[in-house]
Amino acid sequence: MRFADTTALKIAMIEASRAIIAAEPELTRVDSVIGDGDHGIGLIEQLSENNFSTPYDLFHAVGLCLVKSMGGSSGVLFGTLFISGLEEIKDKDSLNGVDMAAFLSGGIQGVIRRGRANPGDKTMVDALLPAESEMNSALKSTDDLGQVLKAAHKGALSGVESTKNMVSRLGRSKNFREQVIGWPDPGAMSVSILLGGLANSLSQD
Amino acid sequence: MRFADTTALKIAMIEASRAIIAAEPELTRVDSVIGDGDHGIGLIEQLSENNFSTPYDLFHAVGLCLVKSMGGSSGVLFGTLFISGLEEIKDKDSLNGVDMAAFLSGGIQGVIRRGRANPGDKTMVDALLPAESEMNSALKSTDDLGQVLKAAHKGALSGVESTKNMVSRLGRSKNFREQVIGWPDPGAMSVSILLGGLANSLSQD
Amino acid sequence: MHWFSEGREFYARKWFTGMLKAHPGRWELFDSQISSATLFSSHKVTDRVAVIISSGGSDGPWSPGFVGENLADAVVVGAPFTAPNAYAIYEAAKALDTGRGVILLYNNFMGDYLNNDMAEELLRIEGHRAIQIPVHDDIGMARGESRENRGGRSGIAIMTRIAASASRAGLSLDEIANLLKKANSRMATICVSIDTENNIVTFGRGFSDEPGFKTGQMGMRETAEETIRLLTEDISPKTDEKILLMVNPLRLAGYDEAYVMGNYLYDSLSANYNILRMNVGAYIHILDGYGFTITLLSADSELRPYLEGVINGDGFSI
Amino acid sequence: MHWFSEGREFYARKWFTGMLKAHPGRWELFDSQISSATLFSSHKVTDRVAVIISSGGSDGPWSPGFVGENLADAVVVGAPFTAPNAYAIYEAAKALDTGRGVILLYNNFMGDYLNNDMAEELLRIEGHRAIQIPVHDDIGMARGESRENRGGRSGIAIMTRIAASASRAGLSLDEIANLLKKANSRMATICVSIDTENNIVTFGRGFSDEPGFKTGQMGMRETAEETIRLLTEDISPKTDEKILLMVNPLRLAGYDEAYVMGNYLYDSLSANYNILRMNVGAYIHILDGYGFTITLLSADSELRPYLEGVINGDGFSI
Ligand SMILES: Nc1ncnc2c1ncn2[C@@H]1O[C@H](COP(=O)(O)OP(=O)(O)O)[C@@H](O)[C@H]1O
Ligand SMILES: Nc1ncnc2c1ncn2[C@@H]1O[C@H](COP(=O)(O)OP(=O)(O)O)[C@@H](O)[C@H]1O
Ligand SMILES: [Mg+2]
Ligand SMILES: [Mg+2]
Ligand SMILES: [Mg+2]
Ligand SMILES: [Mg+2]
Repeated sequence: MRFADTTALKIAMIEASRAIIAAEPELTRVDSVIGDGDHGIGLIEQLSENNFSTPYDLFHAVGLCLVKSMGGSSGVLFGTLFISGLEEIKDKDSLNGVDMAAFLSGGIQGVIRRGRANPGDKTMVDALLPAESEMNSALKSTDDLGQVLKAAHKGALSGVESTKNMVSRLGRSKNFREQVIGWPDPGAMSVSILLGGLANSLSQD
Repeated sequence: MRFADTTALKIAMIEASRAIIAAEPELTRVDSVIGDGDHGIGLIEQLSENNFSTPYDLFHAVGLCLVKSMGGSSGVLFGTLFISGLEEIKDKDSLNGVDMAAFLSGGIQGVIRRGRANPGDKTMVDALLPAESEMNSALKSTDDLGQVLKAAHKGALSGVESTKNMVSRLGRSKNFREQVIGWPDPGAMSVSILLGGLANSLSQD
Repeated sequence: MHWFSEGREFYARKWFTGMLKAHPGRWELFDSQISSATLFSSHKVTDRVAVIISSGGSDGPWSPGFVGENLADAVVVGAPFTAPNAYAIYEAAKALDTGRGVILLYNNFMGDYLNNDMAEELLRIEGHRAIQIPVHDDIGMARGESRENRGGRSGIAIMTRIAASASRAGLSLDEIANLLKKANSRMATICVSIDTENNIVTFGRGFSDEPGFKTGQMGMRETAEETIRLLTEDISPKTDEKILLMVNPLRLAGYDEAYVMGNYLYDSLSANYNILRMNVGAYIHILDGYGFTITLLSADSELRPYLEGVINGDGFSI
Repeated sequence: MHWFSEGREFYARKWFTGMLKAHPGRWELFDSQISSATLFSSHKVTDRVAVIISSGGSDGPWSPGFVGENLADAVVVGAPFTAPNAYAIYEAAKALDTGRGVILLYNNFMGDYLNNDMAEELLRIEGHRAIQIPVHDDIGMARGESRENRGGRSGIAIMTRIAASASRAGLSLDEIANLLKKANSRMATICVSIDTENNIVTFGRGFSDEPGFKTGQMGMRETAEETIRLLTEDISPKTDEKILLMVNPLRLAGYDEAYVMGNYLYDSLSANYNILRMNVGAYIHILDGYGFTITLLSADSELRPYLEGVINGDGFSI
């Protein structure tokens, strides 16, 4: 798909949500070891019950819904991811790869601003930054939405892999430094599942 | 000894106290199993620091000292044992076997009145009543203080033995009915040690 | 469990000395001996009945936290898990009696009974009027025997409140004693302990860890219903009575969990009875695993005036 | 640990509903969602700064017991051990702001910071002034890093009291924030956990059971001395300051033991410093074995007016 309208994006969001819900046992297992086991609960089932007129409205609703329903660290950070880049897609009826990259980059900067995490701190930032740079590389040769999201997903996956050897320096899990080595960061995993779900849905024709 | 003056009685009380203190580890062990492990602590060391003019004064002081210093059940019951029979020895300068028996019987009735224990309830009463009856039997043939106390001690010992097969029906240990079978009652043991100490000291010539 | 590097004998004295440092002017250390210590309220008893509570150490705010303004006038505490001695109770009562008499309130355990009984006798000999009230609310103990044989549990927190309010209302010693006897006969407590791994609930565990009389696998709602059933069966509330419900967490249960449980209990009780109030708090806080002790007092119009309003003590309100 | 047969999601709502039944008229349930619930004081905020506290569930009287007369104006609580969500905090603040602004007070954990930070942003967008104060008193955490990186512990009970008193004294939002920042910089807490079998004492155990930084076999007096040494080393009290000492038992330690320990701590502290007051109580009551969390706040003449007198909350006085 070169670009997607609000309906296609909503379908993609639902698919991504389902992927996260399906991964919940795995996420919970990872989070139980290094955190508190509440990651990934009750994400965005409400989406399907509403209609949205623009991508802006859709993602604004997704962001607020995450902030409203989750608690803990990841709800507010995922909310930030969807809300901080909204300015980039104002007034658009559909998004192509360039728009999506701008939207996600804005969100990633928002997460970093709020969370003050550095690369290597073993957080979702370690999936978000490689996703952003793969996305930017892809943009040099294409503006296809599906291609750009696939690149982002690829970057996120390698980021998740890299978190396995990291030592936590932020949040609750930093207090269990030794114990987290070998495990990926659950927030980074959620990012890769989210981007994978979007890429999957939006690269079909 | 046919009879004893205040000084001899005081020496006997101190000897009996020492016997109880020496038995403390054993008493504590028994009480820990079926009670709370605080039986026999800090009994009557203060005795040696005071002078008494009559047996009445001596035993009155012993009784109050027990009530004042011990807490729990045994302090007040031993106090009662020494206080309730005091009327019987008022105005006496020395005690023979008859006097001692009257004094102890008064005390035993006091313990039963306050504690409302029945024979067979696995309490000190099960040592006190056989002590009283052996004492009364002995009085038929002698008024020797030492002989009477030896009889009381003998009765108490058989009473202690009988408590081993009893089930507690009073106090904390009644709530551990099964667990107390096979163990003697610590209060009964204290009675027998006390009487043994007195008999020992007061049967020398 | 007790970490007393310097021995248990002076435990109550150290405890009370700490209390005085935390709340200067609130209490006075009246006396302390090897095996017990006595704390007075700094609010003096003037022309009313004095209320003295006593217990073995280590119970939670009850007992010494229940001494003070609008609460008891003195407490006598023994060494850990040991009744305080009769002489200390006697001396406290002698010092506080204004001529209107003294209530001796305690949980019905053998050592506490024996010592309060002797204190009452020593006082009588010297012309003081004292009436002892042994509280026997624990329906887990002495099952099948008469009510008077049961042990006391957390209901004594409510009894203390009633005694203190009645004394301040100017009631005579006999009137207060009758009021307390009535409350005693209309009150029941049960310990509900919970194995949270397996949702196994045990009803009736004793104060000294005696086994309960009923066990089952159940959730909170069912547990609440069974608790209310057992307690109301014991006191058979009359239609003109209103029930005070008290929820007291055991040490491993928290403030939050006590209220969550309280919520279920309240609903279950209000389905069939009139509720006067629900008190939730760690009033008696014996080390006792995970669970709650739950008390009902069925209060008629005579008792209710002495249960009005909230009294703040040290670490609780009741 | 938690015995919630009906799920953790609605936990805070059930908890608060129980609280409302126990104390009718004292609080109002403002809002409750899947992952959090909000309780308001029924004492309305009138022309003064509003104080909102927030936390993951299951802390003890702090947090919701600290809402009420002369205490915080609202609390937002998340699911057990999970920070409440930003939106709930934002909504509570919006409802309570009288135009004088809002203090958002919380213990410095990542989830609590992130959510309060976003709430502050959402409020700013709509023209409400809010200042967040993350409390970071736990000297056991983030050792060697800057003070601001540490977690919060029981000191937040004192901070809540200061904020509430300062608001009622009419101070502006900025004045209160500055006061709280000063208190934050003059406060230190340590967890002292004790293996009572072997008298082994561990200093600095974390809120989520992170290992301590120092261990040794010692008795109460020595433990008290070491505790005071570690805490005063952190805050270096100045000669014109007076120290508030707070002793908070962990769940397996009792009322009595907290005062016995308090007695030793008081003596050890008063040997070299001026003591303002000692508070002993189960303010924050996380399930945490046997031991205490002990807090010192070195208060200068600017802070002291907001620490005067005793405030009664639900299950504590401070
Ligand atoms: N400051 C931060 N910046 C970026 N990501 C963070 C930060 N703190 C936590 N995270 C992410 O949040 C995830 C934990 O989410 P969650 O389980 O909801 O939090 P909590 O530990 O508060 O319960 C971590 O795996 C990490 O990826
Ligand atoms: N009602 C009673 N009548 C007679 N003796 C009793 C009674 N209750 C307890 N005792 C005696 O007291 C002893 C326990 O004493 P102690 O350990 O001081 O009491 P407690 O169990 O209160 O700590 C028992 O072994 C028993 O002999
Ligand atoms: Mg987590
Ligand atoms: Mg979380
Ligand atoms: Mg005993
Ligand atoms: Mg005892």
